[in-house]
Amino acid sequence: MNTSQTKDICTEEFLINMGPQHPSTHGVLSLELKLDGEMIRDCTAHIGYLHRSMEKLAENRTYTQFIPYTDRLDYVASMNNNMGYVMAVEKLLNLEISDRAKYIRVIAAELNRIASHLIAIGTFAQDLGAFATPLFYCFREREKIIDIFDQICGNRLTYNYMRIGGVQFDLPKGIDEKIKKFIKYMRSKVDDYDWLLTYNTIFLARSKHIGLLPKDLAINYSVSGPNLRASGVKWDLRKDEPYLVYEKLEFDIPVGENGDSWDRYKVRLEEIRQSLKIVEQALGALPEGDPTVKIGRIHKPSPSEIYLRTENPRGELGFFIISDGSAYPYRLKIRSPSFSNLAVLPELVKGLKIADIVCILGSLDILMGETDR
Amino acid sequence: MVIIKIIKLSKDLVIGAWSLIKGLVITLKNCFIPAITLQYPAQKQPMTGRFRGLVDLHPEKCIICYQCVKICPVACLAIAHKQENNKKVISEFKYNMELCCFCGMCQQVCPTSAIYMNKIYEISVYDRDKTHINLLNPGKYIEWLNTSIK
Amino acid sequence: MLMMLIAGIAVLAFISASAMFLIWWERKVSAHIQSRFGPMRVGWHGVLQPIADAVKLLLKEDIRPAEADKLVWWLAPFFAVVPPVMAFAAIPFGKSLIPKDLNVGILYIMAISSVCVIGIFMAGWGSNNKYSLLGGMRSAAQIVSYEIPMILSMITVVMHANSLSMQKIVEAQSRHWNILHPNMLLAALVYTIAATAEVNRAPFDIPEAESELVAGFHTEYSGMKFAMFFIGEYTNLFIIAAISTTLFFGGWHGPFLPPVVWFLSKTYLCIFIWMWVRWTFPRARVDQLMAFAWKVLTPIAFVNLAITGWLLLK
Amino acid sequence: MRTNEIFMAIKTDFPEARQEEETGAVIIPKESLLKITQYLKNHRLAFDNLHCITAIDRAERVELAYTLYSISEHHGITLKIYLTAGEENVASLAELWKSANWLEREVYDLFGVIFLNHPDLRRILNPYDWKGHPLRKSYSHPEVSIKPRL
Repeated sequence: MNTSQTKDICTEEFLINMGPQHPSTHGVLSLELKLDGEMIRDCTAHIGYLHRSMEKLAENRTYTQFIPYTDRLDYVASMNNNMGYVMAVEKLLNLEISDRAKYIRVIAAELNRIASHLIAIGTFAQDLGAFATPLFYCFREREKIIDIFDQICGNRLTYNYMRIGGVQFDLPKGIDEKIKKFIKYMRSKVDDYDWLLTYNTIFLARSKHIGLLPKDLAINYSVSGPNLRASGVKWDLRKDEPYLVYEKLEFDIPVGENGDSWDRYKVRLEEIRQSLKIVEQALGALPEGDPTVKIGRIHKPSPSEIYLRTENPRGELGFFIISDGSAYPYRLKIRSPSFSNLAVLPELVKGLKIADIVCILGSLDILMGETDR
Repeated sequence: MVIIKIIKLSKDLVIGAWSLIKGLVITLKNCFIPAITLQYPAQKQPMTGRFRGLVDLHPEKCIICYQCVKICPVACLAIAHKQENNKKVISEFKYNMELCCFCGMCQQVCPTSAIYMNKIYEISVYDRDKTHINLLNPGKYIEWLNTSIK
Repeated sequence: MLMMLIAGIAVLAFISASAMFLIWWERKVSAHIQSRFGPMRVGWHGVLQPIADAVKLLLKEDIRPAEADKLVWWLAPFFAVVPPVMAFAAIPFGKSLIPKDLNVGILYIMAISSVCVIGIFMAGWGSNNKYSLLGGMRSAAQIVSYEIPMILSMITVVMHANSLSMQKIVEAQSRHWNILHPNMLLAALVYTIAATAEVNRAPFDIPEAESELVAGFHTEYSGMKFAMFFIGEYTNLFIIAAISTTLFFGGWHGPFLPPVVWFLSKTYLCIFIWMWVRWTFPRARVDQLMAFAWKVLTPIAFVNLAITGWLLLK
Repeated sequence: MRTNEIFMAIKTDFPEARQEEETGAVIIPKESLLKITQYLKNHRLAFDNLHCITAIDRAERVELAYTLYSISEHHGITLKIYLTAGEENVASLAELWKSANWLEREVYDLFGVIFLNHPDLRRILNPYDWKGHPLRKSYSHPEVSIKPRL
């Protein structure tokens, strides 16, 4: 609409405040939208509502005492956070852990990845308007994983299961039958989602070619995880910088074509299938041994610095730990994937409609606990 | 040229309609699968063996080694002891339920497993000083019903 | 005169009863689709839940936004409830069970039910809230542009029964229902899609899109005014289901059950299909919705109209 | 390519780069940051991903650690800059890597390091009118939290 025609029409952009209390901002995120009718002209994000300054807390906690805090970072995938932090501290202490502990950690992390992706898919469908039905299906499946974790470590959301050098408990007796039953159940359910959502025309119309994230822009914004793979970059830490026992397990990395919201959803759906495969193999190859470890001893690492990143369901979670020989870390920097994934949002949204910003936000799968730390 | 557009449009319409019907089939299928939600106050799920509820204590087992107080990340445990004819006796064991993050570190670090986490999860209070609990008195958790599976 | 009074009271009683039943039924259908139980506590299987809701909404405080446009905001719920209730006057429940057999029955119903878009737009404008303004404008655009395919698909039926009166349309289907003709089937499809948009039900519920506009046009309403929008929506749903049964599924015709039972069962079957659709599909975006109405539905409706005309004149 | 091979490649073009002993990070003076990062990004080393910026508040200086990764070449490096206590300002890398925009705002917010010609250097995690920089060792948190003026 070039300006010559609109001389007489006095259109005025109005500012709308989407958040921090809004049904589809996935937590406490405030987006300031400058709207021209339905078209978004400009969007600025205000974060920090959930800032608990974890890094300052870490400087007054010993290495073992900080483990429950990592649950509260990405509270939907707290097993992966525990694993990321605990592996960083083990690298600092260059501590070797038993094989069985490695396999248990892989099983727990992959199951938690499935639970986290289920929430991402359920809330994405809810944001697109499929009110509550896909969300309840995803929560019904996630409930089965939560029961398994409840038996393994005693808590349903903030597990605090991993320790420096191993895990808290060994797997209970009948748990592998339960996991096998869950894997068979979950495979049929994921095919249901394909029928219900993936190729549904309204769903396609709403999410195809919306929020196109080109490959170089994604890398430039250091977006990571399923959002990066959906843009066509084949980069997954479990394959490219293998840790724990991932190089022994055989699985492939789903990659999207043109990085739109539908591709991000599809990559997450495929990753659930891959994680099921990983859990199955890891369960089969579970060695004997004692993965548990005592926590009475206070670890005092020699003064040094390490940076370690692991593949979180939302992206690459990095821990930069600087120790000065005392029992407390001198500085602990948490590199959170949602922080960089959210930075892309204002760029993707220019010129789209309100319904699209909700769709892109849902597909980026942001989690404010992790963004604000 | 227009005919190709019409054919393409009608093909899209048919594929679209077919995908919508597939979605409907799923919801209808789920309509006949029995519901799995619990009617909460009437039906309660028993907590598993390792569930971490409120912190509880066997006073006789405690050897006053202060391990649990040292390990607690939020410092919600506090012990005071006195020397009585060459034996240490606990005079006070305070537990601040409000700060507790139910991480289970105290339960794991205790050498004689004197301190453990019971199965109470329905915890609500009307005033804050109800959350400061003295672990020594046996009747501390009467008002919250115990849902342990044993 | 007395007869008219009794008929009026009977219709009003039926409307409130059916609205209550529909609210309860929608919650049970959506619950079982999502593998949960739905209301179970108030009465057997939550049967008294709608009454509990009504009492709750009655007792709720009726908050009016400070800078609201007082009169417009106050009037909006009436415009949302009164048209569907008035449209009941021409619905044929049975052979002689029709409040007033107008000879312009279908035209009257369509004219009345297009008034409620003004109510929604007034609600959107009156609440002085950006979200509801957006919701109001969206609903105005949507309902107006979906009326055209809806009316065109109705005209095909009226051409068959060559009368606007609802009773005559039903009598024209005495031998076999309208849906059996191929062109009528296409008209029925176009009608169902357009009717869902007319009543703002998913996948076209963009005026009160929960995930984008918080609650769309009825964001600023609480208490009894919100209940009026709620009842208006369900009565409107009953109206479009009743029209679809009279036009396409042979009204109260049926082998041996009394006509009223046939009419109500067919209507409630149509309502089940709308509920089933609501809880399955995501929401269409505003511009896709408009494009679909103008570029797909209306041409199909016109082509169908031409075919029907050619068939009749052959 | 291990870190010392990368360091050798940098050393040849920029003699002033030094290597820290145990961590293998490349220490560069503040002035040549823009030149080196330009070189790292466009050279065959292809560092296209500024992963994270960590600020460390040592007693006598503030260290900035830029963790850079290259997705195509599968290698990474940590660039370090020592900012003496007085003037903590350094050139902003927002033009080279867009991820630097928010990362630098966070370092400014928590440490007070000023990034020259940064697109919009505001606080990101704390309220915009917060006094002081919380992660500094010398930071004492305010006794009374400031009520937002409505």
